[in-house]
Amino acid sequence: QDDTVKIGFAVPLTGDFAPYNEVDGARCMAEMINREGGIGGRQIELMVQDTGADTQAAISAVERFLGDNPVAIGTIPFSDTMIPVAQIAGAQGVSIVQAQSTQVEMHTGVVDNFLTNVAPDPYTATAAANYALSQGVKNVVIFTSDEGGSWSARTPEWFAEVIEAGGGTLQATLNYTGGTTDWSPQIAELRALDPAPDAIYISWGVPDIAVLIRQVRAAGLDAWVVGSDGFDDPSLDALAGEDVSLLDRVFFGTLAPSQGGSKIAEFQDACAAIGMPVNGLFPALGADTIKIVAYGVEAAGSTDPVAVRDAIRAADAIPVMSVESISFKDTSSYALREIPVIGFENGERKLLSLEVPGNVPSWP
Amino acid sequence: MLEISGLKVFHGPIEAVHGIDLSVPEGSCVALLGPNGAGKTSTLSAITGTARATGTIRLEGHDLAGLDIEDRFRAGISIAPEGRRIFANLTVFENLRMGAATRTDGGVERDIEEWLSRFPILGERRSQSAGTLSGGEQQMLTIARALLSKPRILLLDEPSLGLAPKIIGQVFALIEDLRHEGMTILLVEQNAGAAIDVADYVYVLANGLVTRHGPSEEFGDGSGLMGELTGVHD
Amino acid sequence: MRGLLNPDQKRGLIGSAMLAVLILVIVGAYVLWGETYQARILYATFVNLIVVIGLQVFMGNGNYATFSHAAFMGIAAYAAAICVTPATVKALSLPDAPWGLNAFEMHPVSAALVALAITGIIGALTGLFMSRLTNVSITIVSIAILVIVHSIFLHRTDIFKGNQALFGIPRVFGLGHVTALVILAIVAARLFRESRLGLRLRAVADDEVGARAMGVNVVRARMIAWVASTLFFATAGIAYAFYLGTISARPFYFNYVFLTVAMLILGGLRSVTGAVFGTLLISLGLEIIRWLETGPTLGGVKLPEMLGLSGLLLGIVIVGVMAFRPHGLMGNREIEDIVFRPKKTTEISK
Amino acid sequence: MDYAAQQLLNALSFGAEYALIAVGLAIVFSIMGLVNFAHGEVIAFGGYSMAVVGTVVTGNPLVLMAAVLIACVSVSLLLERVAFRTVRKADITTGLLTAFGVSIILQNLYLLLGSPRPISATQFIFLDRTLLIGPVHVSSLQIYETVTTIAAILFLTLFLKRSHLGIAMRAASRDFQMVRLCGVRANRVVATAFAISGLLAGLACIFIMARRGSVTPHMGFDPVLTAFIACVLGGFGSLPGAVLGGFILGFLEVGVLVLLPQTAGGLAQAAVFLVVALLLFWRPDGILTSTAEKGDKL
Amino acid sequence: MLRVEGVSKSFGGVQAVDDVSFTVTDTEIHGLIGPNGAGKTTMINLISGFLRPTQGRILLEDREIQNMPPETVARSGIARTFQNLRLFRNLTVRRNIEVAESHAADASDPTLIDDAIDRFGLGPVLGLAPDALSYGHMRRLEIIRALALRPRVLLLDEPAAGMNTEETEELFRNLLWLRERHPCAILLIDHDLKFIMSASETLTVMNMGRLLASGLPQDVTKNEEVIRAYLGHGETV
Ligand SMILES: Nc1ncnc2c1ncn2[C@@H]1O[C@H](COP(=O)(O)OP(=O)(O)OP(=O)(O)O)[C@@H](O)[C@H]1O
Ligand SMILES: Nc1ncnc2c1ncn2[C@@H]1O[C@H](COP(=O)(O)OP(=O)(O)OP(=O)(O)O)[C@@H](O)[C@H]1O
Ligand SMILES: [Mg+2]
Ligand SMILES: [Mg+2]
Repeated sequence: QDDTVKIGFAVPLTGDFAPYNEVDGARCMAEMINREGGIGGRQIELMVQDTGADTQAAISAVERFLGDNPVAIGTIPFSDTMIPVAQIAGAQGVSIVQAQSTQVEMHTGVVDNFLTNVAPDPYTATAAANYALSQGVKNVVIFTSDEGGSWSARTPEWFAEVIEAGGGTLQATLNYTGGTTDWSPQIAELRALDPAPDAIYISWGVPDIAVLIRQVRAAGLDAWVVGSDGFDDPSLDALAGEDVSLLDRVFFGTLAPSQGGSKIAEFQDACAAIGMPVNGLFPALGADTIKIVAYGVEAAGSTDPVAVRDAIRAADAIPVMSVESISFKDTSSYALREIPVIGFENGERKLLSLEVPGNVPSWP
Repeated sequence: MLEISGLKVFHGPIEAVHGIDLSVPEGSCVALLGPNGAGKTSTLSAITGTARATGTIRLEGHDLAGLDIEDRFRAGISIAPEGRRIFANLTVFENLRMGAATRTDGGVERDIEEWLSRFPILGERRSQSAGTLSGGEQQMLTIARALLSKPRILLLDEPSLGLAPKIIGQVFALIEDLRHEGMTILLVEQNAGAAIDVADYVYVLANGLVTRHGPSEEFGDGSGLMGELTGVHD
Repeated sequence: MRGLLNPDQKRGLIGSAMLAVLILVIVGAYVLWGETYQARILYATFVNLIVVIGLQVFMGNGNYATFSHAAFMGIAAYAAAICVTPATVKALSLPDAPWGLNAFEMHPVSAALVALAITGIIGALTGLFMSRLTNVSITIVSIAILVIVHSIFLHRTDIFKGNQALFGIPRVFGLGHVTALVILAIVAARLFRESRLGLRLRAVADDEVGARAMGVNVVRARMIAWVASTLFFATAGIAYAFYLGTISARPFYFNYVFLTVAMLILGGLRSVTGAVFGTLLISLGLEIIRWLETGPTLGGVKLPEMLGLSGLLLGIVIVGVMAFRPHGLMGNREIEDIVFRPKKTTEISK
Repeated sequence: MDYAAQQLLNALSFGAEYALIAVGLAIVFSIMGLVNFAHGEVIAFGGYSMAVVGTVVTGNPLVLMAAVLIACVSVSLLLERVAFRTVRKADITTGLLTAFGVSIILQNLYLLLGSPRPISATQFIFLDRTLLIGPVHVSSLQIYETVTTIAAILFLTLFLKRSHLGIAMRAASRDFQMVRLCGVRANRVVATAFAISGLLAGLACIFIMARRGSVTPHMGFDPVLTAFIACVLGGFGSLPGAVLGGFILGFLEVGVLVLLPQTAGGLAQAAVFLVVALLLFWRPDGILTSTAEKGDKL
Repeated sequence: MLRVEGVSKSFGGVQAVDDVSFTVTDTEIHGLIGPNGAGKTTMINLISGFLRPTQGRILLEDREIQNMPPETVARSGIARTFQNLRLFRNLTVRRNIEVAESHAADASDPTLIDDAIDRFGLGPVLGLAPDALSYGHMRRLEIIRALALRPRVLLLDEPAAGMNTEETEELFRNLLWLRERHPCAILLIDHDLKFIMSASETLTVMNMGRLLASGLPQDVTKNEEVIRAYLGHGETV
């Protein structure tokens, strides 16, 4: 009976998590599909509401969306929001589809109606560690912080676990808080290590990361600086503008290939061409959300949210924007994808490895 | 020198002075007497520009309406206000420098020294912070600060407040001296006798209106005045 | 000489009754005409209202700027959540919890009482500090409390899960419960404000030296008000956890602090009525802005989408109120002062 | 040994940055009793101006530095005019809350007009060179910052003690109207204070940008919070107090990082705040505030 | 009632009070005069607990009070006013009084304050804020507020300041009424000689922190030293 496919986004357009919202990419992809005639004639309609970082605001926005019978909903990518939102949406059978939610706790079976386009953090950590090992890394130092939940606290530990399993050593664990602009105390600790570390690992984002890289190099340390999806932001590439060599020994595991010439880069160009610019990895991944939902609606032949979810989970391969295809068949809540490890050459991104790691440490 | 006519003064919605005329001729000392709440301070506030007022106030023929507080001061109106508004966090010396803040001539330091020797107790406390001075010391500081700008007209709001008799004597002697030097003074006082003594002309204010005015001789030693003021209050 | 309540407190009860009627009218309107999602907004508003009223008790009467309320709310929310969540769920959500925290469960009422007690005790301990400090130091130490508590929430992930969700809390509260609590809070805050202690604290706020000369034990007055206000925050925290079913450390930090402080300021810190009006107005205002942001069609005109306005507006409200009504909408007045316009006006002109 | 020397130096440089920001807060506080939480947003404004001028006009670092300083001074003056003038007579709490409001407005403006993500502006990075003094690494930035802070505090102390304007500034903090009654254009006095504070924010901005190389809407919040705490710790309104407080916090932060076992690393900030709370319990009015008894006097 | 024994107080270099002793007996009005800066206000600050003496003892009915905090002193029966007013600006006049009344040492005379309000003419302004009062009214409010503590000793720091002769006389009558109604000792500082001479039963004179003379008013004012230091030769009593 519905001639539109409604998708709600109760997301942070402002506040601390604003850089991680997926709305721009979702909008652009919806626009592209709609221009091509929609999903089997059905137009996609996005409902967007800014929630800042506030769970309550997200929940009430979602409740309002639910009145309009959406197929799926995206929200603040933190479990304290996603769980209650999923519970409320679940009463109506609606799924939460997150473009970027890598944290592990959503996959422990707390809620059933949860899907995310990407693979959990242990996978990115493992892929990065595997590449590090292949480069002969032995001694590593990890930087942890409780501020980013398990992403910033546990991901480094998984990285270290894989390194140790591969014959390396965890030399030290250092702590930091967000907003650090002077890493000299930590760097002094690094310099006091003997032997000097081969790599340091940190799951965090710019601008702090850029500062860290700069200061590590200025202190004469040439250890690899390794990270995760938080590194995947255009402002990291800007470091090359100062000195290309700054990025020489930097790499990170991320959610989808984002180097020049990748599908994401193409998508961003295409969006810019139709006047809907999409900056950064997270916003771009919103396009995958739209593609997944579109596939589900098409396959189920209806906009009934439960039918759509079942169709999505049953599929062997769902075509998405960022890679050829993904599947939820074995995992039910996350897309097990090939994890790209990206580094730099002369300041340009370069895909270093792409694998579905088989040696992921056990995670809850 | 100072001509006031039809002056009404307001504190928010309250009208404290209900239309008074008053004049302070050049070189004279005019006393403004009256019970608590009569509107004396309010009148002075209207002159300095710190209270909202209607009516005209002229200084040497120039209407003060529209002039800022600072400009009125620069036009030559200086006040030693009620309640000793010394700058508590500044030293005695710095307070005096504030009094001379608008002066550009070189004699400021010398004048400050002169005042400090006129009130020796202040001289002893020149680098004490003014907030910890005794009440009377603060009062002296207020007067000295007001005079350091070499004003054309000096407004004194109860200068004898809180001063010991001996110092009161000195203050009134000082007022007398100033008058002889040609300073124009508008004096608000509770100490009617002493005020009438130094003043040339007296206004009596009650409930926001001038109830009586005339040359000071008409008021004798002020004792006649007392009866008039009794019961006016409230 | 005196009955149970002094005359001002009796007036306060009348005022509270009026505010209670206002609250009930709002709830009634929702029941009659509201949509489901509005229940949640109303609930959140009422939780905020309890917090803001609690702020009025210490911050308003004492005229201190404090920022630790979110911490106390968090403490109570976690305490209640950990006590009330069934052990089977906690085995999943808190597998590594120490001290057998994941091996017991309590009735919601006992859980709430435990949470109140724990918050009260922590309130009393911090109160030992707070009551002995002076103005700006109180602000700093309140920030310190907020940061310390938040760090502990983040760091002890085995107990609090940090920025991850602590889920599975039975959702035992509904709109009815929180409405009752709000009314209770209003009455309690009014009685406190008009009590001797409240009066003393307000005197201290005006002139500490003067107040001490009149026999006011400043430390004691601050201490009692501080602990009392933490109990309001605790109540709000419990209500938050019991309704949402999922909590994390995230909401109990600066953003929430600013929001609630803005609510108190808009209404006017000095009066309980102000706290109520400020909260209701900002909550309503934010809802309207959220709706306007999305670019709705208004009278046939499609408005542009302006996402992200709400934060801006919040700031403008604070600055505007401070500039034009430094004492907030209500100043020193309570609702009955406006409704009755009494002869002995208690309005203070400044 | 080298390690200890290195960390000591780090603590000094942390302290210098906090002190520089703290002095900017203290000067406004000592003049008008305003706890200017929006100082951080003034710093961020400098950063955004730099980003804009840097892309649109020129990348010349000297021009950019001038642009940052001018931008910070102007916005500081503007804030005084539109937001803080109206609360001049109000008590500390009112002023503090107004400043919070201003800070929220500016952050959201940056967010709406700029972007929630970092915008890079790296022209000042060259200031940050690593020098080797014996075995110890010193950042040239640390040296510039320490020198600037010391120069600023010396200049300001002299200015406030000796100059007419400086004395009038201090007077205005107690009785604004009385300052006007002394013929001093008090609005200008206050504006000067804000201009100085803006200038200090501009200097801090240059150093921060030299480190971060990018600007974000919330970049001012953390350092200003720390600086605010430094001010109170040292004795609010006292310039030397602000500097002392800044250095204490620098040492505390590095000390905690070094001494706290890494397993408790998440509690570093908590530990710093705990020490601050204890220090304040010991000296509620700050360390450098005189303990002279006042009785009932002011 | 109140005994000051060898009390000294110095602030840095300034010796504000220097070895002063005197006694205020049960219901007397005890005048305390002296030149500006003599240490009178400091004396009141010492007695009321706002300052700690560097030396000496202060006893209220044989109980040492010099180390008590101000609020304890106030509750044990010593109330004061301030030379520079310290009213609660955001409380109405009535509530200003209630703050003190809630610490009243004894409540045996419930109508005392109402009567005092009538007597001092504050009835019509009870609902106003102190800021809206004239200076004279504020001073009266300070006295009633102190009285509301039902003190055994009332310390008045220049209560007549800012009042004219008539008003001062009225204040004088009011003080006598007050003591009649609520018997207590009153330590009275003022510079209005006529007022202080007619009000005090005992007069103590301080100068430069030291006790200059103490005794019956008429004797004290004949003292050459007192005349030189305080009165000046031009003034007559
Ligand atoms: N800020 C104010 N707000 C409201 N009313 C005020 C204010 N200042 C003065 N008033 C009122 O205005 C009237 C005149 O007060 P004013 O201070 O001018 O009297 P005064 O003659 O100087 O008295 P005093 O001898 O007590 O100083 C009084 O009734 C007073 O209550
Ligand atoms: N807190 C303080 N710090 C430093 N000096 C002080 C302090 N309090 C008082 N003094 C000094 O002690 C001396 C005595 O002051 P006090 O206020 O007791 O005088 P007083 O007798 O009350 O004089 P007045 O009649 O003028 O009010 C004064 O010289 C004053 O400057
Ligand atoms: Mg007056
Ligand atoms: Mg005195």
